[in-house]
Amino acid sequence: MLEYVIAKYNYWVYVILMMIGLYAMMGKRNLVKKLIGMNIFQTSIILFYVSIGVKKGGATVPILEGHGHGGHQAVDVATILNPLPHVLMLTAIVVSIATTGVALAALILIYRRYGTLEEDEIIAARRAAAAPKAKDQAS
Amino acid sequence: MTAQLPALQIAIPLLGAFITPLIGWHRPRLAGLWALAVLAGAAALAVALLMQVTAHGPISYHLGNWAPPWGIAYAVDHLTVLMLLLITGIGLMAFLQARPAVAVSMPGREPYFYTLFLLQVTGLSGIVITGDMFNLFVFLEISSLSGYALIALGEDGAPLATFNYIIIGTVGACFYLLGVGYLYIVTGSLNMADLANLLPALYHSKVVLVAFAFFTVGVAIKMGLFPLHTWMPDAYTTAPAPASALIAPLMTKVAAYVMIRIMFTVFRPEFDIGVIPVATILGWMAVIAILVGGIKALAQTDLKRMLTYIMVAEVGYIVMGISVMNRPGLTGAILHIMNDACMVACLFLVIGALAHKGIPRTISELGSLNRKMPFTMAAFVVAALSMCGLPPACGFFSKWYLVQGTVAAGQWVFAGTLLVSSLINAVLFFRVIEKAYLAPGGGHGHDDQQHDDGHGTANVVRDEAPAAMLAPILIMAALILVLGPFSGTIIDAVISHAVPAAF
Amino acid sequence: MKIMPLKMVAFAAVVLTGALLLYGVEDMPAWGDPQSPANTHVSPRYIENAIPDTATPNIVTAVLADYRGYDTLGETTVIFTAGIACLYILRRPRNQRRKERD
Amino acid sequence: MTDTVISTRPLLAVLVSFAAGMLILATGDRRPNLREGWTIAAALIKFGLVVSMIPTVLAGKVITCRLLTLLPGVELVFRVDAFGLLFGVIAATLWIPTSFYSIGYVRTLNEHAQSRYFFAFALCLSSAVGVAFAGNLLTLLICYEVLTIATWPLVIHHEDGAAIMGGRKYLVYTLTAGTGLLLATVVTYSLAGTLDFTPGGFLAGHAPDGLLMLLFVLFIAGFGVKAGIMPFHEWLPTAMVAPTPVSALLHAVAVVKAGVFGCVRVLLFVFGPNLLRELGIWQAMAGVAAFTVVAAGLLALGQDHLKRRLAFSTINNLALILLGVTLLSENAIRGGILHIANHAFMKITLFFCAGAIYAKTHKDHVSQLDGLGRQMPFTFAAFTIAAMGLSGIPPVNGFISKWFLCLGAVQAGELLFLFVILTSAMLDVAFFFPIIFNGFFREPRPDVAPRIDEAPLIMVIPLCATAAFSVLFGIMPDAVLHFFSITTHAVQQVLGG
Repeated sequence: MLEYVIAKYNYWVYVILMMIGLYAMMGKRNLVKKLIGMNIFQTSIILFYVSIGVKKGGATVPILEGHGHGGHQAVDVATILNPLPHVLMLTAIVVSIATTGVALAALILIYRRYGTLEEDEIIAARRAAAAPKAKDQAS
Repeated sequence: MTAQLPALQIAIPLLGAFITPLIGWHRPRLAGLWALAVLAGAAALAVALLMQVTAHGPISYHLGNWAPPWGIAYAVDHLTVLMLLLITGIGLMAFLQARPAVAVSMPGREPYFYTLFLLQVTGLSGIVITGDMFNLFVFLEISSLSGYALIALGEDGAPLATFNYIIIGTVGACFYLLGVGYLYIVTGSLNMADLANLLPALYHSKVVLVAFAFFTVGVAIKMGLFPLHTWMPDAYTTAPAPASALIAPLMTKVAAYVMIRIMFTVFRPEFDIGVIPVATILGWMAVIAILVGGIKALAQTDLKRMLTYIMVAEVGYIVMGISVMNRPGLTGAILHIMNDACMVACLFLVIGALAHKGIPRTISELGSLNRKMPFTMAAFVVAALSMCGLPPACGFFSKWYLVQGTVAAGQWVFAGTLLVSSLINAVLFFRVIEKAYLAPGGGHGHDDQQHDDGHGTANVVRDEAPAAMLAPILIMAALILVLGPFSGTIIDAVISHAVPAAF
Repeated sequence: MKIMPLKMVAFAAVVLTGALLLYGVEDMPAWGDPQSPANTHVSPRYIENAIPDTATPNIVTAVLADYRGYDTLGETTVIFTAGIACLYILRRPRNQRRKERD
Repeated sequence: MTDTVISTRPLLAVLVSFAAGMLILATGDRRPNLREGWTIAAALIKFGLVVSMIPTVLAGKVITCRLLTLLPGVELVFRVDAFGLLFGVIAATLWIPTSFYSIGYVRTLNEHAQSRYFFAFALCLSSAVGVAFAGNLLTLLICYEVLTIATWPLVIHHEDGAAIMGGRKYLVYTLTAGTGLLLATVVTYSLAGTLDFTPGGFLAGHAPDGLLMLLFVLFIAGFGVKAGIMPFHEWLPTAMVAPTPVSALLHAVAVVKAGVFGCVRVLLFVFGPNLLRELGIWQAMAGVAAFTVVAAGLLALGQDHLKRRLAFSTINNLALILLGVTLLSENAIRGGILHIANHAFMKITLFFCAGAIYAKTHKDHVSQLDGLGRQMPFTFAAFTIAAMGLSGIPPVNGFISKWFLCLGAVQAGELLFLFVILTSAMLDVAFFFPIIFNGFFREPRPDVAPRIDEAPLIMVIPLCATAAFSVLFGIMPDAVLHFFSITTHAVQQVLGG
């Protein structure tokens, strides 16, 4: 069992990180904490992808030094890390930042309107605002 | 030129979106016209693409001329063009109504609204047109982000609903991304067609099973399948009317499209049936979704919120059609994607017209609305009857295929659920129609005096929405009536090619 | 009172998700295996042909900007979307700003 | 086997009233004369179109109009055979007097929302003729559901509490039934792969007996709701809150007959007599119909509200038609089909009379009619003729169909059902004659005018006309509209095919 965990510990790490993030998103009542959870969650996926690209046995970063000047020779694939997950994650990082940005904008909007970022307080405030209106309609 | 149609289909709304704020900073009015022209162009392109695909078969378009699986490819087949037509067409209709509405309801923000609107259309089009799993994620995020923003500036409660939608929507998108990663680990490929060739050998790998599970959950979140629908009623109800008329009909349908793509293009039906009983699970989830959606809708007093719960049920319809795994069922599901998009669009456009006129959405306050807005209400009735599955509106035909699919699969409970649900819809909509069409208070009967014209409601003046807002409503209503009788033709020409040959 | 069950549900869901993901891990190739499908199916072509195809020594750049350049266009669009979204959400129309100042 | 004539006439016959409906809406309340002009023009054109098809059909041909493919192997198709034509002719013919009568009625009572009223009326006629000419089950189902919806605005026309409740009840019954029909049709399609009506049925051998019986129950329940078969009859008396011309044309002719028509189509053209005999299910069906005949007759006795009494009489007669068709002998089927036509003429007369009385005096209960026959002799004379006919007294047309029904019962060797038919005739006498007696022989109430003071002519003439036709068809069953020949053709098709 332990061997099995160690052989693939990268996956275990990402899963645990992801669980932390997911728990924060679902279990926390503070909206900023939820957002932080979301970021942890996204980061864990990025780590997962990047770890796919690893090649053991001396592979190095996917930059071909000394190959750039016109003539080229064959490259040994085993010496270069898999570049594709890196590319994908560059995009995913940007997506994650963009999402965070929009979420923060929404949070600012919420704060402007309710003066708090605790979900319970916001719900209570909304309920309090709705109650007198309902009473007006009833009468 | 025709060879570049697939690229233009995305490029035009995308570049249009980039340019819109530039125009808008100087001339907000002009930005609206510009965005309208862009959308019209996109819709025209979709029509052209439809004609090309029906004439010459599916197109594989290699971006940058890199052959897949190394580069990104568009896979434009019959299902794709149908969705593109739906997205651009409904986008155009929603925009026709949104332009005058936004000018009134959010002055100073119109160019941004237009930009986000175009980005939303771009994102959705990108999702359906791409043949690459990761590229799909990117466009999913474009459409999601623009969707979050469009919803955020709604009525009271919208920001919180938006934030919750962002959180849960991100979970959905990330689950999808995880699925892509898991498939990549065991296949090394991101291209759908390539994956479809590589996967059958791996169908019993646990990685593939988990990937499939995460795809399904992620997509189910985006399409609002019960019990992952919780974000949907809040988000769509509180969204500003012009935005909800775009997002509500399309987002869930595009997610349903993604589900069909994954289940029938990336994976094969053998996997969906043989390896894990996903069909059965989805079918029963659909049953619950349909019933819970209907019952929750019965409990609503707010017309728009009622519609969102009906949408939860309608998503159940589509998933049920997918889950029975036979030709009529899947035909019904695809047909219902199209029909339901039109119906929901029509209903939300009606809501938009009501909102523009400042009419409260509470059902009990809709009395005599038919006198005030006769055309809008006529369109509402058409869409409502279609929702109840009454012919000759298009809803009847998709219901027919869905029922036929469930019967062919021997799933009598599913068939019963569909039928009960259409009765629930009838109760829901006739409640509204009764309220809107009958004199408030009733009891006028035969008092001979006040019958000259108004029948006791003479004080209600006609106050119809402006023509620019009314036109898309009426077009959608007419479409609902036309699509029905022509569904046989549509299925022959388009949908039958989208169903896997194995069925 | 009300918070406890929510946290329990969240915890259960999280554990379930984690367990499912780890269930899949079992069949995955070992970490860093150069012979794993991910490292042998598509990516070798990038490594081998980046220079002849694109004349770019940085393979990541080659893939990002050329082979999968379309993804990057999408990525840029995401940023643009987020920017417009923030402008749209946070911008206060002039008259409203004036009102708040008063 | 039968020659087919391709023609757009069936389609035009369906569309003409739909077009009129649109024109009515476009014209609106502002120009009532023009609006009513559309109704009458459409009624006349429709009549001409439908009648023009009689010679072709009597020559043994079938008129077909194919439109669109709805499902693989199923088209939207209008196909006029003898049986369909019979219903089409009835609906189209009776629309003419009803149009005139309606105009008189709504103007006398100064009803509200007249445009909506005439629009829905035209739409109903469109779909009723669509039901008649439908060439397969799906087309029938589509027209049938349109008919359901188009009738609703008419039922709730008064918009008071009773009307809304009546409308709700109507919708609950008919929409549920429609759902059942949809399921039955889907299952039929899945089993047989076709839905085209075939004389003698097409379903035999496509499914095990148990499933076929289940299907039969679904179909009969589905169509039976509109046909008022017990226990699904409850909506019909409630729907009598509608204005009287609506009750007249729709609840005596178009809508309920569409239900009966659907039942007969299913019995004879989907299942077919042979399959019904094999399954033995016809006996159960006949039993239900016979029960409805007697029970509706008895219930009618207890109704004081005139239109409700007529409604129960309608239920009684509809069940009689179904009883005849279910007995499956040649004469019984002929009697049943002929009764569709005959009952329509008689019942519409009765409703016209009830409406004329109401429009003139605002009386709608049997007990209020004392001596009214002296004030409205023409109305009451017409009422008497129609009531005689329904009771099976010659020389009114009801006698002919009842005669064949009795013959058919004997032919089928079912003396019990013969007894039921005779009992029903006696019940008819029992619940109609008190009305006639009250009208003519009781001491007039103080508010009855001593001189002749009828409803407007535009109402009286139609009701006299339909009464006169009832007598004419009693003496010469094949006169003018050739109901008898058409019926004979239909029977031959079903039993010979």
